[in-house]
Amino acid sequence: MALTELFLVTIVTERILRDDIIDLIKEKGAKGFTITDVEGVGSRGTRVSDFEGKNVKIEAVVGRDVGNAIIDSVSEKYFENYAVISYVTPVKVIRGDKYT
Amino acid sequence: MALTELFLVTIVTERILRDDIIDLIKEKGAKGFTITDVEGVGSRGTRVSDFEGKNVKIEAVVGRDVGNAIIDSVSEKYFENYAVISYVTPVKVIRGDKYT
Amino acid sequence: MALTELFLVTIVTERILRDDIIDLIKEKGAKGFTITDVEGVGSRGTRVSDFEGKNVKIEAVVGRDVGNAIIDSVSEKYFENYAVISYVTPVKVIRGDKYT
Amino acid sequence: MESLLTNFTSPIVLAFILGIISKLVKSDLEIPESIYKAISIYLLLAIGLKGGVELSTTAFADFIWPVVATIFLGILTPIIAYVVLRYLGKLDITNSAGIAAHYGSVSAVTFIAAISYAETIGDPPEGFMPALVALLEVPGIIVALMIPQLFQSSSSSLKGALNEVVTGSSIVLLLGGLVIGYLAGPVAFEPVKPFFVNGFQGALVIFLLELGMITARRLGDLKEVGFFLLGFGIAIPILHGFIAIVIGLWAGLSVSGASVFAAMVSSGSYIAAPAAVRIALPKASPTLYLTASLGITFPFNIALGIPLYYLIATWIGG
Amino acid sequence: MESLLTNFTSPIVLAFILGIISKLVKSDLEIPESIYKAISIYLLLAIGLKGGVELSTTAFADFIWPVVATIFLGILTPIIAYVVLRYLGKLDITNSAGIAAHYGSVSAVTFIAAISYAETIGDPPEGFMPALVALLEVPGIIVALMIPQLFQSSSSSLKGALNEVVTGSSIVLLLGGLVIGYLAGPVAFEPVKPFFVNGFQGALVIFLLELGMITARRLGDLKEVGFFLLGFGIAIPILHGFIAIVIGLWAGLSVSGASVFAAMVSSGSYIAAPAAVRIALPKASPTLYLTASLGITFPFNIALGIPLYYLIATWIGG
Amino acid sequence: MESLLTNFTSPIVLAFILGIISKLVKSDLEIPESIYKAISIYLLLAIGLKGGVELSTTAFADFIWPVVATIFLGILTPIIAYVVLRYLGKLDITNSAGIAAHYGSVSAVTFIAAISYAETIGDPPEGFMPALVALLEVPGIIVALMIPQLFQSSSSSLKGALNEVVTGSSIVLLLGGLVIGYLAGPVAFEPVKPFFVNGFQGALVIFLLELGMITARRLGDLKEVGFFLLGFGIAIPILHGFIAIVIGLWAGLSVSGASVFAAMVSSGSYIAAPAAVRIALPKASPTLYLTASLGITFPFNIALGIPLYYLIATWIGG
Ligand SMILES: Nc1ncnc2c1ncn2[C@@H]1O[C@H](COP(=O)(O)O)[C@@H](O)[C@H]1O
Ligand SMILES: Nc1ncnc2c1ncn2[C@@H]1O[C@H](COP(=O)(O)O)[C@@H](O)[C@H]1O
Ligand SMILES: Nc1ncnc2c1ncn2[C@@H]1O[C@H](COP(=O)(O)O)[C@@H](O)[C@H]1O
Ligand code: NA
Ligand code: NA
Ligand code: NA
Repeated sequence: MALTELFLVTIVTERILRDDIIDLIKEKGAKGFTITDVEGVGSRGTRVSDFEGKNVKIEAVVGRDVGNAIIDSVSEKYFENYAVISYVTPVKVIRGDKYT
Repeated sequence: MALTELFLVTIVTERILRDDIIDLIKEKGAKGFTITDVEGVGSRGTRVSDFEGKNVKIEAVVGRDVGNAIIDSVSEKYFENYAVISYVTPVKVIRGDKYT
Repeated sequence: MALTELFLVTIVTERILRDDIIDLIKEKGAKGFTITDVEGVGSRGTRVSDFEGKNVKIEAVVGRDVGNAIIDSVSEKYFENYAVISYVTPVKVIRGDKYT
Repeated sequence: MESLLTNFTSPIVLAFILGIISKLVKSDLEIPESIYKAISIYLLLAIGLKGGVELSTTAFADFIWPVVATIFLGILTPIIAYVVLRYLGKLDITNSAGIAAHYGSVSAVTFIAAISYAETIGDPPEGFMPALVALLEVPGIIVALMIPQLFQSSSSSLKGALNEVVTGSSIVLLLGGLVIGYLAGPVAFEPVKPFFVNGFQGALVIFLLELGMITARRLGDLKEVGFFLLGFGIAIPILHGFIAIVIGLWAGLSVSGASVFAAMVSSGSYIAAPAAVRIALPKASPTLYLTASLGITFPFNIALGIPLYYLIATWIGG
Repeated sequence: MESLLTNFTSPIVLAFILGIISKLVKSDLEIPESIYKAISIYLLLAIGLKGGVELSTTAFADFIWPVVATIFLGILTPIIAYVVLRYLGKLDITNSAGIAAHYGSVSAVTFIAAISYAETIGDPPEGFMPALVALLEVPGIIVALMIPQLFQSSSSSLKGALNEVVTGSSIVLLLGGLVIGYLAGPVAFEPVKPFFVNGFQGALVIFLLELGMITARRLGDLKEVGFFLLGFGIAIPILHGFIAIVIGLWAGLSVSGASVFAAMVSSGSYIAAPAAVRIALPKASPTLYLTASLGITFPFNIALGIPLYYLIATWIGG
Repeated sequence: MESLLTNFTSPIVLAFILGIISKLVKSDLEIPESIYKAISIYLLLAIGLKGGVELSTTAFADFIWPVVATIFLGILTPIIAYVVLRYLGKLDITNSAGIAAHYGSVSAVTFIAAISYAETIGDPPEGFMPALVALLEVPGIIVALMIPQLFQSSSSSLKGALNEVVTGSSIVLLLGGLVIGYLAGPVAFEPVKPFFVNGFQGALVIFLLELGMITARRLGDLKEVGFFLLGFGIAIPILHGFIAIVIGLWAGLSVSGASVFAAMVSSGSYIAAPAAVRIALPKASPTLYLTASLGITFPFNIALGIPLYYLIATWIGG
């Protein structure tokens, strides 16, 4: 089965940013994404969600350029004022062409 | 602590396939797996779960051959008719021998 | 946007160890972590959580040394008697300096 | 007519509408999934229990004919639906069968809403109706899923699908509740009554609020499915409902019983059937069958169908 | 004085204290998030419904002035809060506005606690009070968020934030409940009454248990925020409460109504406002505004404020 | 005998059986975890509150001896269990102590089921029983966990484990409820009564449905654990129950009180103890202690033990 080299962009951030981030990654060209409810601790303590420390993890399998576009605008838009971490992993995807 | 080079196979798909996929990866030789309830958006909109877009993420740390066997049969069995994405990442595992 | 090469340490274990593992990775120098409620199957069946197979996944983006320290003490402390898997993936992180 | 209005001042119907509106205005309101599941467990178990307690004081003879009628309609309705879809709607075999399976089965909530409508207007139906719901859920799905097999030796995993349905939570809760209620009887049921009876109508309000939101998501697909399915989703329940009333009255049901019977027979399943069809007929489009049963027929029955069936039943049988 | 004690033997207040204690002793007790959300949906819908049923039997003239008073205070209180924070507290514009938005809006739970206090001491307020809560939630937030715009052409996404508030679940549930209750009226409300009325006080106990735990987490931040904010969190509700009583009585509210009115006006929002402020004023510190409204003012109102406002109202208006 | 049948027509017992069956037929029925947690919070808080309200009207002298009896049995029962396991069962020290800890503590649900059994047959026990449950939960665990320390200087993290137990949610809810109920008293309890009293039995039905499913998973392990443990899981509760009845009656409990007392003393903890043992004795096999307490003793007590203890108590004390 042919595997394509792509990138898994992971963003963990406050729940309140959930929809904004989704719009952002769609706009940058992600064909899809997976969202997980998570909890977390980092440099910023307080959350405004009813429950502190509640975050969302947003994962998107994308091509190199889309990936760079996403992390650039995420860091530019949200790093200063919001709780967010973002990292990239290379992945081998089945039918990868579907996601680029 | 000795680390073994193995592969993390990740499958995100509709909840209704949860048990079938579990049986499949066991049968292909995975020694264990971890399941997470997630939501997602991709090329296929509608789900039959009471709530749309509800998916499961199934992760299994496996050896190369088992990994290939899993993704081959997943893509062969489910890609055509179901919402599913599958990708592989190399991981370094403690006591990796346990999982092959 | 500058990306730093770091490591994503993932630990999946019984819920009852949740707080102990958190203390452990903090003590070893992790600046933050993300926790996900998961289910899983592996070599050990029974759990003492009201619900069997309920686990937590703890992920921490860390530098090489911290990562090694974590997996060493996790395997040393918990592998013998508890249900736990732990693996490491290299990741590229935005503003990575923040996490080391 | 007046009874139609009664239905529109019912908190249950109004909550359903509120749910639709809240999605249309993109409110962040959402009922947690676990709560939605819990309420449906509660509702199914409650009607099971109440039905069982009633059964424990009912003569077998009283409901043997309704049982026969139920099984008969469980076989007839999916065939009607299939024929209409395939030959009037020109849908392919798979999609016709997939949709037919939904209309052969039953929507428990539609049934519950019909019961509480009947009770609100002060004319409660026979106590054994829940037993009929449990009975109606499965056969229609089996019949519909077997149709494609006649035409093509499809490798559809029919067994897996049925298995899914027969051990499905709604069957377990309904039948389980019926048996528990039957064995417990009125006396032993007394202490749990406040929980399962008094809270029932209110829990239904929350449940329909959620169903309104789910339905709203389906409405977006309405344009995709085209006019035929829209008409189908309204005409078929009326047709099935009418047949159910005639047969139900003939089987000895009261006017109220016949109208509740019509509501359940006319309804389209949106839990058991979708799961079974997704497995047995993976090529059938969920957008089609879910939009029909959940996006069209369900709201139609809740808002108009239920009082309509009552009017017809009174008119024929009253 | 005696009424103060009444409040301290109230299971609601005691449950709140239990919640705080359970966190202090690091108990693993936790209310699942979905349950917490479900209860708040239940509570908001319930007071909405009850309010709506009442409205359906109330003359317009009776609550036109209370409505005016509510809007007026929705505009006045955030300005008072802002001025105090900015010029007495020397906080920067952003943080002053961020905190002010919370005190301009309303805490639904404080309102609910005030209602049930009034009912417990056998002096229930006017039935239309819930309508006023829905009315009070939004304006204060808008006013406060607009203040920074006067001073700096901030690129704050005000629209997004408002949108967030207006379609927020609390508004949808309160208004939705009001409309449903109004349309249903006393008769159609009867069947759902046991669920929404009998269970209410008990559900509130569980809810305050959870709020106690949430508050306990905030207490840790108390030392960070300093004495000024501590004083502010107690003085402002008393001031706003006093103004609300005077204006409320003038607007024709009963003593009980005026004291409940005071509780809501004096309360600080901890759901709608935080979400809006986080979006519109990202630079404002959540630690400051959440600690003030949730860590100081909320417990103050629950434990002391509510009976206090009732005393003052009786003293002025009785 | 007749009372045994009563128990088998109880919806609570029947729901437990339904839960087991639904797992055996591999139904997809499942109670969401958050709901399961919420119900156990509700049940514990409810019995705490009711117990507290009762205490507020009970003379200290009436329950001082029952308290003494409880502590005494909390120390005695784990030692009995340990000796039997170690010397009859030839289990190693760690597993013997691990299992003993479970039988030294108490299963709140068994207690609740016993209470509702007594109430159903119209002979409610003393109101202060819940206080005894809170008292019984901890000592047995401490005693059992200390045993291995006598034999081996094990590096078991005893402190961490105890901490876990003492601040465990069941203790916090039971004690918290008791204190709240005590401070509130009958009058202030009135408004929350419908929620905590009327809904109680019904919520218990759902809870036991879930416990049936959990138990069913344990049944698979039965063959693994062997006949000794099977016998142990039935004989020990009977023995402990008998002792509890004798001592309970001697301590001045009514027949009904003594039988409920027996149910709690004989029961095996399946929440507090497992957590503590997992931490303090990681080498002890969860399969052994969970199968014994949850897979054998719990169903035995629910189905047979509770009515049996009542029979014995009537026979000795009646
Ligand atoms: N080193 C880390 N490893 C894993 N997740 C992290 C790490 N640091 C932060 N996070 C996640 O990112 C969220 C925001 O981080 P921060 O912006 O540092 O508060 C935290 O709540 C965690 O969920
Ligand atoms: N590019 C992507 N990145 C991450 N997850 C994806 C992506 N595409 C699809 N998914 C996940 O896979 C599921 C099925 O995808 P699809 O088959 O394209 O509908 C979606 O619901 C998502 O949860
Ligand atoms: N091969 C595997 N792949 C992914 N997750 C695993 C694997 N093996 C074990 N796990 C996870 O780690 C937990 C403990 O594993 P074990 O210690 O083998 O019982 C399991 O419950 C799973 O959640
Ligand atoms: Na039907
Ligand atoms: Na306010
Ligand atoms: Na015991």
